[in-house]
Amino acid sequence: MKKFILDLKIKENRKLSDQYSLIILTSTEKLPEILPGQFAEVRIDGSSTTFLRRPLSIHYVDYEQNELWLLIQVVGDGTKRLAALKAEDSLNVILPLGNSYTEPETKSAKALLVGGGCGVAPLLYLGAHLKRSGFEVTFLLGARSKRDLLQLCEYERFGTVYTTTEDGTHGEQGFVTQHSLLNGSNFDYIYTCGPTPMMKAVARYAAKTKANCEVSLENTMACGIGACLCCVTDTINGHVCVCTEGPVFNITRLKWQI
Amino acid sequence: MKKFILDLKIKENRKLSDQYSLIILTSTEKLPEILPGQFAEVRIDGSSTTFLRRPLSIHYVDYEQNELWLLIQVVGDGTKRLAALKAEDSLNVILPLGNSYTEPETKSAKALLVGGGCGVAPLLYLGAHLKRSGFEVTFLLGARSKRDLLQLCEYERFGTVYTTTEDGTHGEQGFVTQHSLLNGSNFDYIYTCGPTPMMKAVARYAAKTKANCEVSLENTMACGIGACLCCVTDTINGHVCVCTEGPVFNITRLKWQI
Amino acid sequence: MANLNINIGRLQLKNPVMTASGTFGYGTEYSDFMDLSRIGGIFVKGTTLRERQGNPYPRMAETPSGMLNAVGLQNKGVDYFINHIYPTVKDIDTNIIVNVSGSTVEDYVETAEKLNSLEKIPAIELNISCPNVKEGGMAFGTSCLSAAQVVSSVRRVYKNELIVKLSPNVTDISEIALAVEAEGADSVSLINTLLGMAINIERRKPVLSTITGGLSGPAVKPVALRMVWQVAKAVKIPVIGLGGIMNAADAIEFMLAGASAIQIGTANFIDPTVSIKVVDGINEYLDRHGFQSVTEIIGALEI
Amino acid sequence: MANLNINIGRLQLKNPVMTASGTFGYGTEYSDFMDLSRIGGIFVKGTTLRERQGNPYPRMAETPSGMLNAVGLQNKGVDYFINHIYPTVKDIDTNIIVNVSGSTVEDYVETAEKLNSLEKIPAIELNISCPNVKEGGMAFGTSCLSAAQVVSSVRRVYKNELIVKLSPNVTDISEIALAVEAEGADSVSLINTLLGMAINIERRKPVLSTITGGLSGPAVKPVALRMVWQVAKAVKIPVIGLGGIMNAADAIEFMLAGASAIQIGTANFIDPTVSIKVVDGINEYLDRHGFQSVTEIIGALEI
Ligand SMILES: Cc1cc2nc3c(=O)[nH]c(=O)nc-3n(C[C@H](O)[C@H](O)[C@H](O)COP(=O)(O)OP(=O)(O)OC[C@H]3O[C@@H](n4cnc5c(N)ncnc54)[C@H](O)[C@@H]3O)c2cc1C
Ligand SMILES: Cc1cc2nc3c(=O)[nH]c(=O)nc-3n(C[C@H](O)[C@H](O)[C@H](O)COP(=O)(O)OP(=O)(O)OC[C@H]3O[C@@H](n4cnc5c(N)ncnc54)[C@H](O)[C@@H]3O)c2cc1C
Ligand SMILES: Cc1cc2nc3c(=O)[nH]c(=O)nc-3n(C[C@H](O)[C@H](O)[C@H](O)COP(=O)(O)O)c2cc1C
Ligand SMILES: Cc1cc2nc3c(=O)[nH]c(=O)nc-3n(C[C@H](O)[C@H](O)[C@H](O)COP(=O)(O)O)c2cc1C
Ligand code: FES
Ligand code: FES
Repeated sequence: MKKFILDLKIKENRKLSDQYSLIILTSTEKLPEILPGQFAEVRIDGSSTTFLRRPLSIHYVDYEQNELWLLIQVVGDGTKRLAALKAEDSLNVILPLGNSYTEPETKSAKALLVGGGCGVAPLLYLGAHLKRSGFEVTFLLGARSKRDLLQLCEYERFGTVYTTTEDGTHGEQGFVTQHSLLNGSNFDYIYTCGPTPMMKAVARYAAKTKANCEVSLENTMACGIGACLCCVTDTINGHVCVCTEGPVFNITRLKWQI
Repeated sequence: MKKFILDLKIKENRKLSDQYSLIILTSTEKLPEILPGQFAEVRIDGSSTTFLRRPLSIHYVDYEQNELWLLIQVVGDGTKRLAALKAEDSLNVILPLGNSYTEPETKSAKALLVGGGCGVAPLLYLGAHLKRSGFEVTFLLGARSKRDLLQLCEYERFGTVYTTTEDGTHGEQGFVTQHSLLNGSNFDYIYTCGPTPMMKAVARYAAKTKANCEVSLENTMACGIGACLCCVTDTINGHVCVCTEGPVFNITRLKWQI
Repeated sequence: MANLNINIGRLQLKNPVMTASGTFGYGTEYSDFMDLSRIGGIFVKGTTLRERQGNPYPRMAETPSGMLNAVGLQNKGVDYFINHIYPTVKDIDTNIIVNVSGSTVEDYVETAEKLNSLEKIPAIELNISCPNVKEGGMAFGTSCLSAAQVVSSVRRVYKNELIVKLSPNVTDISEIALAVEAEGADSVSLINTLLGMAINIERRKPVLSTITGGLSGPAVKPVALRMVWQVAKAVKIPVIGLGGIMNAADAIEFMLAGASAIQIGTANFIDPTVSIKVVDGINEYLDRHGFQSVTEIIGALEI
Repeated sequence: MANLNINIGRLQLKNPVMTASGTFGYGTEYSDFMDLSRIGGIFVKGTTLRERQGNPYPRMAETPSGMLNAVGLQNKGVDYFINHIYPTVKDIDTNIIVNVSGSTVEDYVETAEKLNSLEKIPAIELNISCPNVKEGGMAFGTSCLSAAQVVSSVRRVYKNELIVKLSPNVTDISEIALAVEAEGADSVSLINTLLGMAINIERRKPVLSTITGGLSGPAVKPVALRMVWQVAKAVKIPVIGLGGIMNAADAIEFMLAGASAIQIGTANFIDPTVSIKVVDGINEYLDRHGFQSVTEIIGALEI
């Protein structure tokens, strides 16, 4: 897929909670084709401590509105600057980067999308894609507390939403992998993104239930386009770049101890 | 004089022209005593290429309104950030720094204040001081063009204002030192600030007319408080720091070839 | 429009702007963003005799105005390059230069020998910052003796333009430059990365899997510029300058200090089109100052 | 509130945070902003046997995340220090350490000897990054031989705590550290500035009057940290770490890498109260991680 460097315009920067912001970007030109699971490398301007671009998942693309959504969790100065951007400001992005989640091969497949923390970001766009392709979509979203479960109504547009919170303020109390849903139902495809321990637990569950499982890995990236080889993960084929051969990996390719 | 590190609040940031901005700062507490000719070291936030503070003259202090004025000429990223600050933003400053212009010793002395470009900045506050002390104040302000002659009405509050512009769009055409005023009148004290070639020309005139002459030197500064010894100028007493023994120097102390 | 052509020995460049090894992949990674034929050359990834997996993750740490990397020369080996990559890059209308790395003198020699035969590879760049495994892991480029040894051995087998890339982690870089010049290097490039380190204080562990790594980016520019100036004064062969170049002004600093051409590394990550902007910026500078040719500014620093 | 006390040999510090020579004047420049007695020590300006005018203007250039300086040891000489400055600083309730610089071994020795007698100067820091005028201007600290020579000569006359400040412009800094340890240095501090350069491209001239100058600030931190780690592994005497420390997290990195104490230099210019904030930040870190004493984090890096 052809990659672009674009100066997108901020249409809205919505503070969703203390830590999270939703940036809605638009462009005078039609946004390029982007697949679910892909990401962007965003230039941070005006931060004296941020030197490199920051990788951010494509949260959602609305081609009708010509909108691209990013979900930002503020963890350091770079994401803080992003959360402080105002409508009409511009943001320099390189996209679309990386591979994407793959659709199930059989149309009747049941898909479970498991996200934790900021890892829910790519799942919205993935859910939309899967629903459009006719799959039954179930979301299982986990967070520390109710206020970290963001915009559930958006996910509800594309599937059934189950939640867990660590403090029990929303959905079932505990971690996503402890949700009762996982006892009863059987899913053919499980897609997950979030903290590594969570993804490993999900991978374990998938292995047990013989579901196909794709995870989206994070990594420290310098270029995002396969040029620097800084972002490797160890696979059965040796070191591969997360920014080009990932961020999405089928767990069978990883060397995780699960 | 005791120095302070203060977080001042921007009351107004007025764009005076393409290149110049007037920043009006205020504080919840009473501003400290500041003398004419002194400067501040201003921290620049949110610039990825600016590391050190920037020295800026005190343009004016209005104790009644508890206001401190800075006149900014945008020349690089640091001053660009300053010009982009908005009302309510805060600005971290260290002040008051450096020595100050000295008042004439005889009450009847006639004072000429010669400024060029951004060098007009400290002269406003100096003029106000001199007028309050009962001296007759004349300003001679030079600029490239009319639009670079800023806020003349402010200077008019404290003395007679003459101007030169290089393109003849305001006042006499030419450089300040070519102004006809200098042929007729005789001044006892000449204070000047601006580009070095201009100050040298003013110093020559002062030497010729046997006027007392003080110039305000620029220099590359790292600390602004006499700790780093980066900002020296050569004087008859050897290398001295412009940030503590200056920025104001009597020309008799400098080793200028005039 | 000034004349931007420049020669580095027998290497003819349409302009002095090239991209640095390890930061520009094989060029093709950047072809979506820019016309690769507009730059003077592309230094491709560090290539070794045999495939290397490189170092474990994490390999990167951001630092003030720079980054540390510990990639560790991951590449599929010179044969793979010749058979699979060379065919995809040989028709790019610019100089494709292979950065040759190794762990022993023999490694370098064999790799250089294999590249000798490739028609569209006009030069190699010997990366002598690699640890010499037979000498306790000291980098070849940190002593005159081992630097000279590897260069003279490669020189014997390699017929095209031989660029030797110097390590900045030395007391006196001009001494090393003179040593490799004496052994027949056609030109030198500098600097490679400065050895640095970062610690994650919450985990009390080094950030990089290898503990230390190579520092690059604008943070190192003042050091790189100083070394280019020192080396350009010392040697007679052309000098290629790099280290922290982010824009045309930086590139011009290196040329004034004595570099005949420059490479852009880390800056590509922040702006993949930066090299084109540097070409345009140099041209604008030459025009503004009334220079007819870029050769006029090489070493034109007034002291 | 953890215990922040630390000893560097016989030098007792109330906490490991000190300010670096040349960046904090004589301390008094900062007394309007902070309580000087809250930090562990103050390293005063480079002091030489005789008055020095330093280098001509310009002496400073800003660089990405750092600065170059070419002050050139401007100071009024050791006698002036003893007679006029010492009386004004001796009652500051912290360690006042004099940074001793020179152009010949004899200079260092005489200066150290004079400082020996000052009751309230518990230590000197030998700045061996100065050019050795008798040896063609190579810095003392860039060869084991000349470093050892100056240290052994000073050691013979100086009875209090002798800290030797190492130059980073070397191939192998631990070698130099071992050499000065062998000659009786009580501790080492590192790093001094990296040699760098900047050019004004519009004027085609070096920015600094001396062409090259010393690079400091966060840009050098990764290099400084790496060197502190290497030296701390090599020597048995305490190590004082510095180079680019801007905040408590940076300071903790140096301590985890093996520094028993740290110095803050360039950061003072941006925030004159930074040293106090670093003291508080270290304390907060120790509490958060359940350490009783700051000594527990020295060299506590897990590899
Ligand atoms: C493929 C991918 C998709 C991502 N999607 C999102 C998303 O949709 N929303 C979101 O908020 N975050 C996302 N992240 C994480 C995001 O990139 C980091 O949170 C961000 O880079 C931190 O920048 P900072 O300047 O705010 O924090 P820093 O102050 O730089 O660091 C804070 C923390 O972030 C980590 N970090 C720093 N730089 C990077 C980097 N280049 N890559 C990865 N981690 C880093 C550090 O280790 C540290 O723990 C994604 C990361 C990857 C690799
Ligand atoms: C005592 C004093 C009073 C001053 N008063 C004013 C004033 O009232 N208003 C005003 O607009 N400017 C004033 N200046 C000049 C002002 O400090 C510089 O224009 C400013 O530092 C440039 O910063 P920058 O980041 O915008 O530009 P940069 O991109 O840093 O540089 C642009 C130009 O400014 C010069 N410069 C950079 N840093 C410094 C520094 N630390 N000290 C001096 N020059 C520098 C550079 O040589 C370059 O030519 C004063 C300078 C001094 C020393
Ligand atoms: C991620 C990365 C990988 C690199 N790989 C190599 C390499 O394989 N061979 C080599 O000689 N230099 C390598 N370098 C060094 C660069 O080519 C260059 O010398 C250095 O980064 C300084 O230039 P810069 O500051 O412009 O990046 C690498 C640098 C980076 C950042
Ligand atoms: C303006 C300036 C003057 C300095 N003068 C001296 C000096 O006289 N003696 C010395 O040993 N180091 C001197 N240094 C080096 C510092 O003490 C310190 O080693 C170096 O700046 C690295 O630390 P930093 O990055 O925290 O500044 C000076 C540094 C600066 C910036
Ligand atoms: S981030 Fe550069 S290769 Fe992946
Ligand atoms: S700027 Fe530091 S002494 Fe003047």
